[in-house]
Amino acid sequence: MDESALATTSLRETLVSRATNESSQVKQFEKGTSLWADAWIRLKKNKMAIASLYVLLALITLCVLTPWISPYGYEEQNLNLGAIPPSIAHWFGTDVFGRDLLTRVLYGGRVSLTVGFIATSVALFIGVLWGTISGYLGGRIDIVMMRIVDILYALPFIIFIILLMVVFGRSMLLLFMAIGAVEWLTMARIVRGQVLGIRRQEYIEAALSMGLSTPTILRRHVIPNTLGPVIVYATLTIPQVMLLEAFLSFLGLGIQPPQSSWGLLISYGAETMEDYPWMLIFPGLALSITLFSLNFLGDGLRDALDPKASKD
Amino acid sequence: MALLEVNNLTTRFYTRDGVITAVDDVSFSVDRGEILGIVGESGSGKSVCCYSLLGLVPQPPGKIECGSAMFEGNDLLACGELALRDIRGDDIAMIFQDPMTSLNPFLTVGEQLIEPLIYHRQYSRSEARTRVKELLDEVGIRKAADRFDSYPHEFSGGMRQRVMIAMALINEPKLLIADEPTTALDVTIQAQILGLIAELQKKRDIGVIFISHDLGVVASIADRVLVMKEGQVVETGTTERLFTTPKEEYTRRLIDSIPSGSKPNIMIQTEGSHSSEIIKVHDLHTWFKDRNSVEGEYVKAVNGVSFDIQHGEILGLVGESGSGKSTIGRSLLKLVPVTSGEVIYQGQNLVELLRVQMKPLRRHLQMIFQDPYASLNPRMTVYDALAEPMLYHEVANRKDIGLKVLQLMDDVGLARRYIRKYPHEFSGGQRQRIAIGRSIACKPEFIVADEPVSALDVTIQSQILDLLIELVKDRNLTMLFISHDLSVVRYLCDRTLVMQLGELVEEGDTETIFTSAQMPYTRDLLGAIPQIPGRV
Amino acid sequence: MWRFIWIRLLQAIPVIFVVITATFFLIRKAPGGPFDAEKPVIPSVKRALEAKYNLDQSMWEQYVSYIAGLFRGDMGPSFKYPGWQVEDLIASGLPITAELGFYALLVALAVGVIAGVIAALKPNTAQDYIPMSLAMIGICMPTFMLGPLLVLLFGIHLEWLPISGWGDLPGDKILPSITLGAAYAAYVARLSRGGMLEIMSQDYIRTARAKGLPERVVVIKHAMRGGLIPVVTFLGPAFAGLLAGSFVVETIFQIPGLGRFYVQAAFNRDYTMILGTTIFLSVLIVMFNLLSDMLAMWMNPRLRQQVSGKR
Amino acid sequence: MTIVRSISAFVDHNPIYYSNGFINIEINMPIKLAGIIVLLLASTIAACGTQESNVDSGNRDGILHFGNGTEVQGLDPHVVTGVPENHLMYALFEGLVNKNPYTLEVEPGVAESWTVSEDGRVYEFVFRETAKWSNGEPVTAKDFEWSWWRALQPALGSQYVFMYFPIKNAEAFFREEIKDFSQVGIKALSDNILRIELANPTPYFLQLIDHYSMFAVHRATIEAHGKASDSYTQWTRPENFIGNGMFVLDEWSLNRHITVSRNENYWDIDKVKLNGIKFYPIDSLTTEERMFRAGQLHRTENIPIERIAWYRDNMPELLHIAAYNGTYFYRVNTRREPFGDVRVRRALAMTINRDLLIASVLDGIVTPSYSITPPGILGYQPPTLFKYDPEGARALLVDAGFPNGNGFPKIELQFNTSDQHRKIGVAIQQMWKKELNIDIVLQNRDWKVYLDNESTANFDLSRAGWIGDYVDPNTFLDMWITDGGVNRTGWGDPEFDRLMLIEAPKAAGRDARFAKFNAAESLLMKNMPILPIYTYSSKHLIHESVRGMPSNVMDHYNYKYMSLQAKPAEIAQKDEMQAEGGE
Repeated sequence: MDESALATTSLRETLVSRATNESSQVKQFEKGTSLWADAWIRLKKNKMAIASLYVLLALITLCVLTPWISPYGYEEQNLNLGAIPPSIAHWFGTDVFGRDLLTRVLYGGRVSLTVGFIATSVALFIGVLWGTISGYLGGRIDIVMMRIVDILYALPFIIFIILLMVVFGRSMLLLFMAIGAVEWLTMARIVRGQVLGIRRQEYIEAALSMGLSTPTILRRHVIPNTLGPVIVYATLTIPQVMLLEAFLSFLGLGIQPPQSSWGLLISYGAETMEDYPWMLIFPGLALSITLFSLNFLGDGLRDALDPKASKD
Repeated sequence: MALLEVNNLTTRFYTRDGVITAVDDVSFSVDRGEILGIVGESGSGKSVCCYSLLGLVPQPPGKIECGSAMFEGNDLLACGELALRDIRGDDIAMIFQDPMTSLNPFLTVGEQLIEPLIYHRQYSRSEARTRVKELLDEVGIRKAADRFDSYPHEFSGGMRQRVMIAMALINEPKLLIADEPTTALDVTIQAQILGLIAELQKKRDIGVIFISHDLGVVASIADRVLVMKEGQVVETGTTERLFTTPKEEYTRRLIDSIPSGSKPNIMIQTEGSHSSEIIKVHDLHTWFKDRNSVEGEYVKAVNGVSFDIQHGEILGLVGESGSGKSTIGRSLLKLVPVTSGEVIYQGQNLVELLRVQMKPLRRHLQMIFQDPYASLNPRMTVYDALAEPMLYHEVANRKDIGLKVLQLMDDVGLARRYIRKYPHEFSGGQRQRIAIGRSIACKPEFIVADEPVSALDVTIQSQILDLLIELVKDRNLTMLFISHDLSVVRYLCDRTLVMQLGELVEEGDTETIFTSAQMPYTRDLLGAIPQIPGRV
Repeated sequence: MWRFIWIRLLQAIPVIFVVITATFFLIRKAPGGPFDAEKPVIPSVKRALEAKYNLDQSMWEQYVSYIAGLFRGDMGPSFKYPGWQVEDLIASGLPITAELGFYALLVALAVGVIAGVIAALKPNTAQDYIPMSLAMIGICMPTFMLGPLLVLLFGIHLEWLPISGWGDLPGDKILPSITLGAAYAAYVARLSRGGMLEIMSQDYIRTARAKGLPERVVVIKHAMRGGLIPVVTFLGPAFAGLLAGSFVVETIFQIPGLGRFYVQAAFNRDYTMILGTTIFLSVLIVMFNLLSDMLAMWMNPRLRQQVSGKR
Repeated sequence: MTIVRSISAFVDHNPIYYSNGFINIEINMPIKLAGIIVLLLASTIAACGTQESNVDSGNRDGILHFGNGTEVQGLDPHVVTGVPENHLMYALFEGLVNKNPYTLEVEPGVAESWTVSEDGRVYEFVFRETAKWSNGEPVTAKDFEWSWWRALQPALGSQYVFMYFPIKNAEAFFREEIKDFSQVGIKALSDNILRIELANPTPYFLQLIDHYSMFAVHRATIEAHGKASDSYTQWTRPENFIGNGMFVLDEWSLNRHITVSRNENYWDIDKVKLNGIKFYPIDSLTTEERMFRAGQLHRTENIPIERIAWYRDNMPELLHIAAYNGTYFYRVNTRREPFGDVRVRRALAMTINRDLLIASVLDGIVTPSYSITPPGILGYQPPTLFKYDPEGARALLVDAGFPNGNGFPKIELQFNTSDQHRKIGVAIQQMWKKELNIDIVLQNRDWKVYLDNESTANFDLSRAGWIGDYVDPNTFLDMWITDGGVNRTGWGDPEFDRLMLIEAPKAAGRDARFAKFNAAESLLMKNMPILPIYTYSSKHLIHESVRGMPSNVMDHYNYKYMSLQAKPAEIAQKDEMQAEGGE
């Protein structure tokens, strides 16, 4: 470790120090307030990420505004019409109940995006906390904490969900808990892996030599440095969570008709893909666009949060 | 005709932050049987210059704008990647700075050594094996046959560099480019490697380009020296001439900044009140579990060391890597678990204190690390790094913290405008200033400085050393200065301890040790310091 | 190495024990019993059934006798398919699911590593974006969507491949393996790209180039060994995940694997079968995590030595 | 529905500061490799392309490939329940009588002939000399006597034991109130005469004894593998199996297939044209339909509703939809408000636009139902006491105190998870919302939770369906007696009980009996503890080569009538010409 750290006169060093000398002259008093503010400044330079951000914002806005802008209600049926392909009146076509698919996709987006973001945040919160503590403290605590993760991995998930539902009834809160309960496990493993590396860094030793308490070290020095992989994983988790929501809805947890979500629309669409392909294509597109945007945004954020990454 | 003749070489990098001219219209030549030293600070373009010749500059962002490099009638810059590939590792070979990262950790050294033979000379594997063993013997690796199937991590730093040299020489190149080959090595090993390069060069009569930021090293090996600054050639001449009568101001400054001689004003030992010890170390043991050992054996990094540190002094601690000197520093501050012994500070034995009890003492006991880049959190700005200890130990409050940080930056010589910048945006010296600033932020009494200048360029090194002396004086600090570089220790320290294999071998006033060392080990260390022409 | 394996296996014992215990009591708390049906079972019949399967005993008695049975290698009869012992059912389903998972992993590795390496060679160019975007689509596309799509395309319209069964018709293993492997291919691609990018910036790659080695040798011999370690570490959890997640593919392609048994058992409240499959899956998860860790260590000479305990 | 718990230890590595791409990089090796793999795959695939489908090989070899829903639980006729088991039982066993698949009339089976006493209480079956077990032993009256004794053992746990209850003292014996089996009305008078005495005249008794729960099993085989009352022993494994049906068990591969082949000892084997049947347990409807289309199956158990339109337009000849002996309805929990009020129940029933629902969501394949009994079983016609009348329904709600749905509590409609139940629920939910302005919450539940809720009366409205066990209105009506096991609505009426339990069994003649049923059913539908929605249809895709597989209201098959014929000559010729043209 020490030896490789000595390698200062490498090519990279040359580039960076030269770039610093020259660019620092240019923007002398550039001011940020925190890692996040600086990250925002850097993110703004990443065209793909910003474009993705706009796409996401536009999508969210559309979904939020749907009740006021859509000429149709999401539950409004026209059984005589039935399932028809896209037309002027129904841009995305209709489902077997004659409901406007565009309206339903946008309404579904409200559910899916909410579930996606909140459940992922729950998973993120638990996973990062668990993984950080486990990885940083190490030793027996680490072994016990990771074995608990192993146990939770192995428990039969379906039974777990059914029990949750029976004990607590159906609610959105429960849905987030159930999804969070599953997804945090992987997150914890990833974070732990990262922390094992960070723990050996000299700046942690420096923080220790300053006498900082463990929570302070975790909060200020460890967690911020795990963010990169965590963000990337989180952006990959969101679509998984959206699909998991559909599965939970099949088990009776989650949302119920006439409400819908992208996951549900896609799984219904997949059943009838030959006969009503539009019922799969449009919700699938919505999910894919969201996923791609999240992915670019996630990569952008990861780089933006890493002050070292001057390139994309 | 010269072996290699470079004319008007210009290399630029097209980055997001603009175009950087790394190498600017550089011309030089190397003859067969000659060692050309290229010196310059980090970022002077000396490495890029050589990488450009062999097509090792990543493109993009790099671009070789113009110039020619004639090598045996071929223009290296114009002959194309395929032709270059035939030349690389065959006619022209390279040695890199850090043998640890430059050898593939996933392949045995033997496998890596035979590759040039197989790909350039079409040797069979067994022929290549035989040849490799001969060469390993030649570069001084004992039991070469046994080590053939070892992995790089099983070698020590010096041995790895010998392997690198063997790898470079295996195809009998005509030109060897050595890029800072000894920077990562201890002073004694450095002397051995320099000797080896010089010996092989004479034996085979090849041309060598020797790149280093260390003028002492260059002086001891090169026939001619090229001084570079910001991509341009400042001065060139024979080693003798350049060091004795430098023409350019820049060259002179470089030479002057080499630490030499003893400390300017040694702390005056007044007989009375001042000579109290601040820290007493008694019979300190710090052992680590040997992770490679099945039986749970211990690595005795520090094994029964006792010494005192006097108020206001700078105590030097020297030794080779692995001698346990860094562990002593960390043991004093309880950054590693101490096995047994006493560290008495303010009447308390630190070894026995709990974490909570240590906390109030921490602000008085600080540390400066070897690699400022690694010891600074990459996601914290200068402001964050400096404010954190002050806020945490309540030396400052939210209101005046901004001002205090700025004052601190003034104290360590950092321009105030850098306050919002991140560690990677600074040069090595600036980073070390940040780290020093952090360590003195809470006005400590005692600082352990663990090789704080070994990663720095020579000019920066002298600036930092001066800063340390000044701070120690102004702030009434006491310092344990750990270093493998004896000339730095002589320049800085009042007293010096010499360590070998976890134990103290010699202790005394710095000048006494340098002029009349008692122990052979100390004398070996002293003898390995590269000498600069014109100095005693 | 043996010591390392030994410690890991020892740690696995309490894990599996807790899993068994928790599952045993959890499933009995779930509403609905194994014999509930639309037509209510006549009470005397129900009593007879419960007596037959010891369900009339107290929970603890049942638990103790189950654990005792486990030590004898007896997992009890399945409740849903009472003519069969749980171990028989697992023995019939597990090899198939394992084979399916293995092929899916091969697909994931072949596609993922190639895509990831191609992408890493020229980052931030079309050569990077195209394979990685395809990988993203793999992540977007859930199995229940990809499976039918492949079936319709290759099975029904082109009539190239059989669309159901496992080992019944030549080529019937291709579509399920691709379907199951696709999502993992995407992960492998991202992992290998990341790993390769990191390795390609290492100094020793520069050394290899300075030796004048062909780029092919640089990439395959020097870079891939280290660059694919993250992929190898991922293999263990991935294989366990493939096994647990094979249910959808097994249903779509009519494959008699363990995934179907597992999910059917959960829905049928087939207590013994749920327990049996859970035990097997948790053992597999532990084993494959161990295997991939060992493989990753073996690939890294430094760790290999540390683990093997020599020197 | 992914339950993959993303065990994806996903670590994205550090961004790279500069590229190592070289300008002169040679063509990338991995791209070449990818090309090779694609080529290899393509050639493998092409090699697989020219296979003979199951249907083609089956037609040649006389093997019927039969989509059979889910995996069977077992193969013991006295223990199993369910439709997939049903299909296998009729292949492996034969009862005293058979049914003609075209008319559903009873035909002789093991019993060559039978006589019924004047009062309809005593049946005497004369056994066929040639009836044999698959090991060649004769099937005797004693076999039946022993088998029925076995079926009545409580320890065996037969779930269809109530089929025996019309027999004198059978129920008492089963409940262990009588220990002596000789008091039960089952008696083998000789090896070839079986005498059955009933408690009451039961006109549908001959229908009952065609049910597999009243088949005979081979005593020696069963006793070789356990006690008579042991269920699920090894005797049903292919290597042990002995039956008396048209086929014998060859192979039982769980979740894969069950194969049966001709039983050469079957008395009427000359009439059996199939050489064997392969039963496939297929959980997914869509998979089954695709397997059919790819020529892997001769016959499917079901059809996804969405595909029906396509078949109707393109291959109507393969589509076999027929009325089925079952009714789809919603149970109402009359113990919960506001359903204690019959006006509310009626209002809900009257606002379901069954015709529109069926035409849109169900693609017109079922018929609306306004009562519990499907119309036309043995000529019985159920009463129709209401019609689609939102106007009238609103008026009823006003009377009940919920004008325009005001104050109507938020009630829940539970259904077990299924696409079709969901669709129907969604449509009906919207109808009630639109016409009555009341809000219903739809809640799907896992099957076992759904059952648990139903049996503990923990529901407001619950989706239900009832398939008749035999061809008689009784099977739809006797469940609604007060506190009946499957009533579950909380509704009960002594008058209804009296009609069903006392008057109908004693009624002389079919017409008188049906009149009692009609009176009872009218009473039921006036009180409306259930909301009938439609009469089931059986839906199958059947390949053209299959003969003798007619649709009938019981969805009953008699394999003796079936045969496989390759395509008619002119079609085969046309195909060949097309194929040649396409080359």
